[in-house]
Amino acid sequence: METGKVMTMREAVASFVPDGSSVAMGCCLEPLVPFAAGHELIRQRRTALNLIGPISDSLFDQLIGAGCVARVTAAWVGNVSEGLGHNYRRAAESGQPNPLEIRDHSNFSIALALWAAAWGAPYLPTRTLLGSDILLSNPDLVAGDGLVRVGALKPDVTILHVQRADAAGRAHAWGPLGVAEEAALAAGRVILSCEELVDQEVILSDPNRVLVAETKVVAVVPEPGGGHPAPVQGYWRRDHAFMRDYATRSRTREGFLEWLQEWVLATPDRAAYLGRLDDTERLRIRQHRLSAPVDYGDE
Amino acid sequence: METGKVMTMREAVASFVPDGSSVAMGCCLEPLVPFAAGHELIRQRRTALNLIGPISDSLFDQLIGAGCVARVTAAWVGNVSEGLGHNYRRAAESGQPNPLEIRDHSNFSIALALWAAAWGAPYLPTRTLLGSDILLSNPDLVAGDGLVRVGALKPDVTILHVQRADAAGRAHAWGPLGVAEEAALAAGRVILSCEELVDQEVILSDPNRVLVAETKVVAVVPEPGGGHPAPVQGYWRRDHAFMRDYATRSRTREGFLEWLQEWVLATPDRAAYLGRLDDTERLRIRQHRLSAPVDYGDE
Amino acid sequence: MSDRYTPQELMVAAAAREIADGDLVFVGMRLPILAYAVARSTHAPRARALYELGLLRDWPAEAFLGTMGDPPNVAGALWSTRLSNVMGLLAQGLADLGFLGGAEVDRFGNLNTSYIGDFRQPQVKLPGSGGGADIAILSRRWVTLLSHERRRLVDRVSYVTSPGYGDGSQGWRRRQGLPGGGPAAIVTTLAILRFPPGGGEAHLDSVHPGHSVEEVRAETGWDLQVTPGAGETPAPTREELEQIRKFDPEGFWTRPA
Amino acid sequence: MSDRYTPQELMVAAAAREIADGDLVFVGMRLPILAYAVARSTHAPRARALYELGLLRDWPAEAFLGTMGDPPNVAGALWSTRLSNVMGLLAQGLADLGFLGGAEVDRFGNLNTSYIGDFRQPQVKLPGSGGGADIAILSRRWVTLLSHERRRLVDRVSYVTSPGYGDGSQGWRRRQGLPGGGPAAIVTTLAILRFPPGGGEAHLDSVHPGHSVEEVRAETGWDLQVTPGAGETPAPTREELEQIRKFDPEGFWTRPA
Repeated sequence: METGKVMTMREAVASFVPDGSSVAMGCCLEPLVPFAAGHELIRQRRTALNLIGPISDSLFDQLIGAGCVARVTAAWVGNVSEGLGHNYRRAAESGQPNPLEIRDHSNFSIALALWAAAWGAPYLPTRTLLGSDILLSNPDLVAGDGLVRVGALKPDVTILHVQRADAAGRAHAWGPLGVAEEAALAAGRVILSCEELVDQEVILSDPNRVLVAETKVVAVVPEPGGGHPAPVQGYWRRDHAFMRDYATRSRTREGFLEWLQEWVLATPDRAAYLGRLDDTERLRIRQHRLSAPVDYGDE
Repeated sequence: METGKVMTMREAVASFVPDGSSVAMGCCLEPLVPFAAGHELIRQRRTALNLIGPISDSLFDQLIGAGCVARVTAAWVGNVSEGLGHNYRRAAESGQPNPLEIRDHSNFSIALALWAAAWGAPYLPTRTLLGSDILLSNPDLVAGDGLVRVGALKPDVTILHVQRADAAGRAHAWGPLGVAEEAALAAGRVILSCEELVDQEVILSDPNRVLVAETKVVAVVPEPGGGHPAPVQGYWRRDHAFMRDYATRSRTREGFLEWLQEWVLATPDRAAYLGRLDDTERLRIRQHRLSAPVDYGDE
Repeated sequence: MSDRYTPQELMVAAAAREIADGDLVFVGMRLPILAYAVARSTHAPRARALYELGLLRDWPAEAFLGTMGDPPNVAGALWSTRLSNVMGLLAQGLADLGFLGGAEVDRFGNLNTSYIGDFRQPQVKLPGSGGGADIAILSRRWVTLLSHERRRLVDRVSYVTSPGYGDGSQGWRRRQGLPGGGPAAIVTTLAILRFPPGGGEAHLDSVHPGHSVEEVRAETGWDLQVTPGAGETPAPTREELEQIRKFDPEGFWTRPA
Repeated sequence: MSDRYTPQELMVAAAAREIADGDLVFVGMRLPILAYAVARSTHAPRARALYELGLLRDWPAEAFLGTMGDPPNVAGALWSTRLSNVMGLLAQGLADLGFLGGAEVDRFGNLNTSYIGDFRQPQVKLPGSGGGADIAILSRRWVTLLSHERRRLVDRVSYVTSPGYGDGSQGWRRRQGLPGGGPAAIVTTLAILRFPPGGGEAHLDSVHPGHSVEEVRAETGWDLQVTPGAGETPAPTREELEQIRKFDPEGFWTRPA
């Protein structure tokens, strides 16, 4: 069995996400947000990242506040249950801590941009965004002939948190998939973090559920709870209180920096982070709703 | 439980596939070809159909020979294990039994044409087909600026054979999916035939496996063996000998008409067809390879 | 159960009445999810809900949802898929109704959820479109919900994230190539504003109980015209309130802002 | 096991040698599937196979396959997905090698699998491209397998389904915008023809055992040039033949035509 792809988040980020990378995250919108990966990017002081994603809940806001980001290419940046992203505001309104370039998208147009790259096309045409000022604030969108040409977005790296994967980089993810599939197909490389590292027999029992060709995957990080405070179907509820606390504390730059110190910089890894949460058990999903099997029988 | 969509193949074809329809079939390429539906189209003497599909194994050849078809929009028409489609040849070379308009595609371009329709786009751009004479023989393909614009293909009806479905029109299909998903999403309406009609609990236990929004589906036809002689993962092997017999007998127009009388016109429905096969048991898949469950638990 | 209701509960009830039975509804977050839940539980039992992240549902989840991706919204879904598949149905013109919110709406129904001030040097950076622009451009009709404040109902928004009727001229959407029909109504904490068939400028259609035309006009950033025969918005029924409180028992979404 | 082999078995062995270890191979049907099976079982254990209908595999299925969609080719797949996902990898330039067959190939490597004669009034209608045009245009390199007959190796094909080097002029593919590198070789029942780096006209590179340069030239529809130092194609090794016969025990694909 191949195991060369299995590594820690520290190793994965150090090996595959250099400064200046374009990084797609938050691809499933609210669930399965790879917060553990984002925090490791912060700890390793990545700079000049181009973040790509439809809606990342509060993850992009954190990376922006931590000074890792030069450009955001996204449909929405904030805090889904709480509203505004305060670091996003500070960066856009007053360049704090860095000036931020914003390339606005809608959810549909960013999906099309990723599909364009996944299919080796320079752009995909659509009627969405006609009449919207988003056409003014993103040079990747070109209107003409009653259509908008959405330029291809090819992330250097797509980082996904999934429910389970095997050592060869085959992922099973379920629940709403957002733009995860096209973001993985479009990327130069894919980093997976997973709730469970499972035997390949589990994954290969259901090849239709494999999210992307393993040939794209360079790292598999076993990282239970790596999506907290985002929900993970079958594993974790969303931690609304944690999101609210983040929203409150990040209203000021000082408050954010304290939050960052506490939850990211002074916390060496995800296990330590989970240990800081006073009660993870209240978040754990305990009642199973198992899918009916399908039969891949061939003889 | 809704049951209004459950009907016989005779009812489904009579209700939803008028003469002149554009009909996508054979969307999974070699597996899950809806032969039972195709035979019912022949029995109901449909005319002037526009068949859409990448590779339909020998189904399109049969419909062409039966005189149902005015146009074929496809990447490949023949008999996958045997080679040429003799009815296709006769129609294209000498207009027998009808003149046939051919709109050539490649497998990739027909997929893009269906995705264009599924996304409400007039076309999708690609570099495939550059340098190919396919650009000369299909007006739906327009080259310029180093790209090919593949015009949207919106089938009036997409007909899929799947492993299982429920009465509300939710389908579970597995194995390679070809262009089935985009053909279903693009279509005005979808007709499903299925090996098994199952309780909605089975289907809804795994909503990620549902192929297309039920709102597209107008008919669910319980039709075990409806794919024969094509393979159905978990249910049926491919009947190579039957394909060979068809290839041999269809070499002449007379031979084809005898074959058609025997297997389609004088055979009232799929149950009678299966009864004519001297040994269906040799084709049945008996060893199970069940997928590992996933957990949709939410509390 | 108390018959007293918050402005948000009235908005949910009014929004629910915009949903016809059998509609395919593009559901956003917050109040629209509650509106769908109320409609589905009352007069629209055959409605279906699309969620942009990749879900189709019939019955709304009964558990509290902080986001549309919370596990109870996935369990029991009719289809769990990719965002592009759901948006594709919208782009095909198959979504009967969408709901949108926003920081600012203008007299022609244009919504701003992106930038207050010049987008090159914004006074306030808002989260952005999400799926809002897609719904505004592609759905057959849509309804805006927002708090009725003079700073929110403005003459012209500083940035059009989600286009309504543009500059308000006849046929603007058609000329720009927007496939969907445009906004039908603006449901606020004080009133319901509606657009004439074919689009144009929002008019006051009904005032919520306890409020006046003058109050509404004073809180509106343009010279709001009143539809002849405009009356009072019906209060939420007891059944509607029951359903709202079933789906939002702690008033997380419907407590006054 | 007999050491005697059919021309098709030699073709499979020669095709297998075109696969490097670690290659992502776009596998068609018939002989290429066998070539991949042989390569994977011998010198290329880390190769991966893409099948256009939506499959990725490592080990080839051992059961007889009539089509790439037969159940044994799906069971044990590493990924079972949509055609467009697999084609997308090809379009990204990630397929190292593809295999194609055809009714006709010409001196510049163009393949015809569509129409013999004028396509508006064809003498013979062939099945069409399938994924052939996609592989020819988009893969990094590709190899043609076909029976060596004068009517099949023609000066110019009547219809270019799958473009090789077009009119043979320097830079034709680049000027037309074709992303992939083009054909590397033509493996026939008599010989192996190769194209110079950068493309152009196929030259005779090696003749199969038991055949002569003159015979090959006589069965070729253009004035076939011989590469300096052209020799004899190595016969299939015993190991190669063992693998071929393991995957095609009844000679369904490798019996002489």
